[in-house]
Amino acid sequence: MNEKYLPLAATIVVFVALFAIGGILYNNFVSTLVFGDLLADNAFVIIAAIGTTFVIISGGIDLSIGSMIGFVGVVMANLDVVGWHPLVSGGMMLVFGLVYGALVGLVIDFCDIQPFIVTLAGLFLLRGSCFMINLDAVPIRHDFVQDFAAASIPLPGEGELHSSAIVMLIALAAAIFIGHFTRFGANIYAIGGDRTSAALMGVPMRRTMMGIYAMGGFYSALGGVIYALYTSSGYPLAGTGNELTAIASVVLGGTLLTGGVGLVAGTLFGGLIFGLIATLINFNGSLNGAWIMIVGGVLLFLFIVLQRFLVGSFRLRSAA
Amino acid sequence: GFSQVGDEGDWRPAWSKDMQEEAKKEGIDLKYADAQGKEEEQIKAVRAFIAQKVDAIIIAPVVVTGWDAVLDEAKKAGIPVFLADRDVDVKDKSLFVTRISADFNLEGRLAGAWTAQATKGQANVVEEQGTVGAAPAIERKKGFEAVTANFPDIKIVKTQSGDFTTDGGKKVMEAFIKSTDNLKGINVSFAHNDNMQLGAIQAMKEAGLKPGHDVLMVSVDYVPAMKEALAAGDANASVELRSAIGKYIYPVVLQYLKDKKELPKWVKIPSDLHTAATPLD
Amino acid sequence: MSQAQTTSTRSSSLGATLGAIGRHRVVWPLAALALLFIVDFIISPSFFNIRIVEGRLFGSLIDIPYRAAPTALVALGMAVVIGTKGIDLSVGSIVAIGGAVITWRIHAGDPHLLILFIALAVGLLCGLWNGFLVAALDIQPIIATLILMVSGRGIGLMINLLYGGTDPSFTSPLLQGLSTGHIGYIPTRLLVFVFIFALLWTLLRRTALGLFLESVGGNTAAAYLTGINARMVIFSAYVISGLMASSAGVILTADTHTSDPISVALNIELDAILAVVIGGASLGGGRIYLGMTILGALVIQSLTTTILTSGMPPEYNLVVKAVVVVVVLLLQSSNFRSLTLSILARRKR
Amino acid sequence: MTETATARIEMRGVSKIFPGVRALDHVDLRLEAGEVHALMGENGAGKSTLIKVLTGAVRRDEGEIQLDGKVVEIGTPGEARALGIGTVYQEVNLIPTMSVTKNLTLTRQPRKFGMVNWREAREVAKARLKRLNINIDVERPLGSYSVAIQQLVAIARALDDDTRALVLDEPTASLDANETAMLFNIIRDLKARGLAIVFITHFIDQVYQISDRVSVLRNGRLVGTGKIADTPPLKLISMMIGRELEKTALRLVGNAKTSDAPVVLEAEGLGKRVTMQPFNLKLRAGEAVGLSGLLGSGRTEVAKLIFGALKPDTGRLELGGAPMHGSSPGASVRAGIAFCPEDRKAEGVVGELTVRENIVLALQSKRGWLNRLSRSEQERLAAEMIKALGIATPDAEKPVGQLSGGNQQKVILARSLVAGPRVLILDEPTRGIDVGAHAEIVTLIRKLCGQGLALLVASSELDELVAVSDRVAVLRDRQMIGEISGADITRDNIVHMIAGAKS
Ligand SMILES: Nc1ncnc2c1ncn2[C@@H]1O[C@H](COP(=O)(O)OP(=O)(O)OP(=O)(O)O)[C@@H](O)[C@H]1O
Ligand SMILES: Nc1ncnc2c1ncn2[C@@H]1O[C@H](COP(=O)(O)OP(=O)(O)OP(=O)(O)O)[C@@H](O)[C@H]1O
Ligand SMILES: [Mg+2]
Ligand SMILES: [Mg+2]
Repeated sequence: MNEKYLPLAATIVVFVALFAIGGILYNNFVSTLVFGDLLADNAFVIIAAIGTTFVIISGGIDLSIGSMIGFVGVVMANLDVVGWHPLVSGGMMLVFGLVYGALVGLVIDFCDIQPFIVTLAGLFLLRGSCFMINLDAVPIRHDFVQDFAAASIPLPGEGELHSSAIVMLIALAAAIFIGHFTRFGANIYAIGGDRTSAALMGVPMRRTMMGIYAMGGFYSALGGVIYALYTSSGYPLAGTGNELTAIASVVLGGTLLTGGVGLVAGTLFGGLIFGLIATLINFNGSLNGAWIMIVGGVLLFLFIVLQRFLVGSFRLRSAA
Repeated sequence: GFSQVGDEGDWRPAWSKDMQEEAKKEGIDLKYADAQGKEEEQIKAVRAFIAQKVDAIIIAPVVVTGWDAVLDEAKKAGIPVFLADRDVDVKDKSLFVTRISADFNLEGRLAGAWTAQATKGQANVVEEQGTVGAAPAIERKKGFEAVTANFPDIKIVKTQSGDFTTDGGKKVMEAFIKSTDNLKGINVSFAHNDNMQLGAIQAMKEAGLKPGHDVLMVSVDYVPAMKEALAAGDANASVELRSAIGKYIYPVVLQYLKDKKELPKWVKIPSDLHTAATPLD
Repeated sequence: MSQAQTTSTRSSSLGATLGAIGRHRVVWPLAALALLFIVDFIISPSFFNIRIVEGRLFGSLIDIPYRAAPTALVALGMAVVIGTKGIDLSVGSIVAIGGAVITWRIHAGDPHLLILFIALAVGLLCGLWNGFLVAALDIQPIIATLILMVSGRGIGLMINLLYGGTDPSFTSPLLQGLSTGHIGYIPTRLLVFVFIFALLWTLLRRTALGLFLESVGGNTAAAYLTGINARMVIFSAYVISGLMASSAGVILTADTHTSDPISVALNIELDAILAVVIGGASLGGGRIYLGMTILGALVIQSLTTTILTSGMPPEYNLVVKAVVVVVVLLLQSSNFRSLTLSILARRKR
Repeated sequence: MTETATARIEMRGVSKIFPGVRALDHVDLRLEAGEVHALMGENGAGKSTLIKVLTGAVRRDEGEIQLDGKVVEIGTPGEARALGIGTVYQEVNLIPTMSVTKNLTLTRQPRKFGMVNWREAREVAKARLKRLNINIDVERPLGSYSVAIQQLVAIARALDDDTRALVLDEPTASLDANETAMLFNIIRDLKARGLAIVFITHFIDQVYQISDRVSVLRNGRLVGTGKIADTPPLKLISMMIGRELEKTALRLVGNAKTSDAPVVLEAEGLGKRVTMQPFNLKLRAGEAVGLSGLLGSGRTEVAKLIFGALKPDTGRLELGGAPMHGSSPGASVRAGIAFCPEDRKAEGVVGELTVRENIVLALQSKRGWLNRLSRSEQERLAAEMIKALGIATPDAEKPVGQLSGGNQQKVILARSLVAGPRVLILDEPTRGIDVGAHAEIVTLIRKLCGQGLALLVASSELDELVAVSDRVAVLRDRQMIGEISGADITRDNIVHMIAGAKS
């Protein structure tokens, strides 16, 4: 097996093992219902995380994901009040995400400021803008929201593939295409592998950096749209802390934070593992807040160690 | 299944604990899920309850909006839903059975009424808000303002967010002290929860002011530390938000599961105002 | 890293002189600080007054370092970790655990001096754990420290339960003295800070540890080949960060004399990282600027103080913070400066 | 070669100032189509900067560039590439984490329906490498190959079909004689096809082998341009260094007989599965042992196994008669072994640290973290080394990453010397070092040997090995196949031994 697929394989193994453990511990766990819910419930974070995967592969980071999710929802809800169709306002927010991201990329490249800080400022700015728009949670009442929630493809068993999961899978496919079958995608990996060299090899830095963050912005805005439809509301505190979940999903999916190495597909499973941890804790149903945090940390630790161990042993096997 | 908001402050953990203990007493098998203050976690939890086919679901919603879809799923699965604490904003009120809770708005109003009464309608108030955008912060502020609006001489001169924390309350009060030249002309400090008020008390003491004396201190929650502060005269009033409300909630749920009788959409749990004169009950 | 300065621009002669001044690291954070002070002065003309209240100095100029001290401590530890190309997200959790342990031991009746050391030992232990994950298991720092970040506050809550947890407040003349007391006219906390800073500075700059940390952060493979035990060096960085976080924890916990694991030191890791970056260090590692980090922490605290005293509605806090951060960063960027200069020059013509 | 009215490339009055350094001072350079133009100069003379200006990697302060008579604005390397200027930069500037295919085709991948056609890209990559006689798995990450292979890949990358001018910055520094010969054949071929070729090197004889004209830079200024046929080597060298080269220290013969000196280091059956077959090696005090072999024969591995940077799984190592316990660079450094790695960018310099800090690093690591060298001591050592090795830097506080390539190499050497080792292991020690410095370093090495230092030198430069070694150990296919000592050490003998069993 090609070296670069090892972390992905390890992540998938960990995910399957975790699912199996859930099945052993709890009734009704291994079912398409749980699986369908898992995909749908985590769709918005995973979508945002997919965009972040590119940012991280390029050696950067995006901390404004959570705020973007909140901001998109708040704007959509307020536009709903004045009668906009969610698809229109959602589409507008996607464009906003794209433009906003491009601007962030421009600042990072032109002013040579570290992505961590620029996007941290973005986090404050977008969240602060939510508060300035309004403080209350605003419902989105348009019928489309219900139609969207109802749309689904039935899975064998009781489960169904919800619309948000479908959007996520399409977004993933698009990302895989961009990452692996375009010149732009290859340029992203090059910048992450060695920025100076990439510039010397003729990678158009400004354009590519803007493209990378524009994608990041687009995907987190899409995550925000899905979240808004999913909760049929805009809430200024929505998405708080999601940036860490998204980044952790990316890393758990085998992408290196130092850049240059990683696969978008890994992010899907990284995100699902996080979702699965939450589901397991919910199924257990006797943990209070303190235990949830502790168990969450312990599980995270176990998966990382297991994943490392698997990658190591795969590597040995392929070397032998 | 019981889906709690999170563990912030002193009040919620106490409530969660009470819910779990009361459930044991009543012989209920309670699945407890803590959403850590996040709506999406809560929706996940409710979905997990549905997948596990529980008999009833109690939700203390993080946010009022966004419940239509998931409550619809619960309804389809034939699981009745009860709300505790906050309300939800759904089109179809039949999606949940009833709401059993206190009223944030009322708490704010009680605090406002107390302020009006204690100051005879003349006060300059500094306000320590809760987390920006959080429902209790919004509602308590609205409630307080709804009452004080009737008194033209009650003015909120400074307001800042202390994030519902002691530390935040202390920092905000320090800033107030500085920007108002040692709280000159300030009569009342209204905090959206006790933790912030306790922080504010510390800040005032450190600046050489006498809380409860120079400035009247009113807040919400009535946690144990506040009882002491009231007893010591450092604070003047706190609106109780009962945490031992399992005994109010479970009977309603069990009754409904038995006879499926329609209930009014809001079963209120009373809030009490405790003042320095009546600190220990 | 910057072998080729791909983006350097031709500078005008004015730009060149300004650039020469601007190149000095310390200038732009100082400019930002000065700017904030000017704004403060406009908002409240009494900003610079220092009075003596109840036998100690009182006023914004004292209050800013006073409030910045805990963040600055955490940021110093963070600077060390960032110097090794790492990051420590768990500092807030370490503060929370430390606070819970202090309260627990006080309720258990331990001597308070002992508790001080126990609290530091807790930080040490947390640092050891993070260091173990990063250095021994080779887990990426952001994920390794995320583990403690996620679970630490839960651990704090569990410790609170050890003594019932209903009343997590305490009184301790020793600890509170360290935090909110004053010696002579000067707040004790500032003296404590200076003491710890001196210790850290000595540890880094009077031994070769600082050089080792920076070389490992700059090029791990090269450092390893000169015989430096890269693992141990990385390990030590997390231990230092843990200790710094727990000493900040002592100050923060004693400040409110309660244990509030959920919300104490919330987002302190972000402020600490911000301080390090405003101080001119790169998250790519390789350099540790201790003094500059303190300056960064002061900038952030002045900003917070300005916002709190300004009387602005709290809804605007974050946006203002964002704008100020962006302005500070743009000032530090030479490209941006020359762009604005050239635009200004064109206007004039 | 014919001088036409319009040159392929003409650079006029190019200047560049870095903080504290005038790297280029009104330099003119004229490149004709179909010529190989050598660019010579001491370390730090400004050669790399000049070509970086040409390719848009460094923004110039003054001057203009013409391509085929038209003034062009080249703002980025991408634009230079699009204009048909192919470049191999001095440090192997490719992406180690990406596969060889991706490196070779980056920004110019073949596409089908807007989609990158990886299958075709693979074929293109293979074909390009084949022209250079390399046959490797193009799907593996580039970083898993040796520096030499990476260098060849970089050259292959610069040779696109539409290339009009080719810039090679020290392409032969890490190539052995065979690859160099092969590269020269390709260059001649390209020249015949009318390309203008800039060739930077520190190997004087290579200049005479391949180039038509030569330009010499000194301290950022153009000293002169001329036909190579009219420029004898001694004149060239004195142009470069601005004075006569006092002693032609290049060929140091008369190797000292030291076979009765005590054995300082002894490896017995040291080896590592897959990487290197077990070998025996003895180093005596005052002796210099060379390691020779083709690229990939395992020279670097031998050096790293002895130093402990690679963990051996068989055999043992004795230092001064006492067995070494455990193998790690740390233990080796403390025991008195120092190592200069071949890949200066990845394993050598710490770019952010200053020259001073880089120089004292190994000594400091030997003394341990508690026993810090005082600042004045550090400054003294740095100043001493800057002087001894002629490191061109405005001062000791400049970040090493901003020095020219050759000067970085000297800093690494200085670092090992300062540590005062008993055994010094040098892997490609003179890669990219100019003639003057080269001679000085060789003299220095001999002097150190005279003081009882045992030296192990891995090098692809046979002349260098012949010049410095008392013995040469020859490697082939990760196996030590024999030793040559004393007067038998000649180019021919080594080449024969390497080739010997092969035929
Ligand atoms: N990015 C940079 N920042 C500051 N100074 C630089 C930078 N790049 C090069 N220099 C300086 O410019 C001068 C010329 O360097 P250059 O790399 O062109 O030398 P060179 O002739 O290629 O030397 P070598 O033979 O060692 O490769 C040196 O003094 C170097 O220190
Ligand atoms: N001609 C070749 N074809 C394929 N792979 C090669 C070739 N030459 C070298 N390699 C690969 O290059 C890698 C590095 O080899 P090694 O480090 O042993 O080289 P070396 O003997 O030290 O030579 P040098 O240091 O001069 O490059 C090995 O992984 C080897 O497989
Ligand atoms: Mg050069
Ligand atoms: Mg080698």
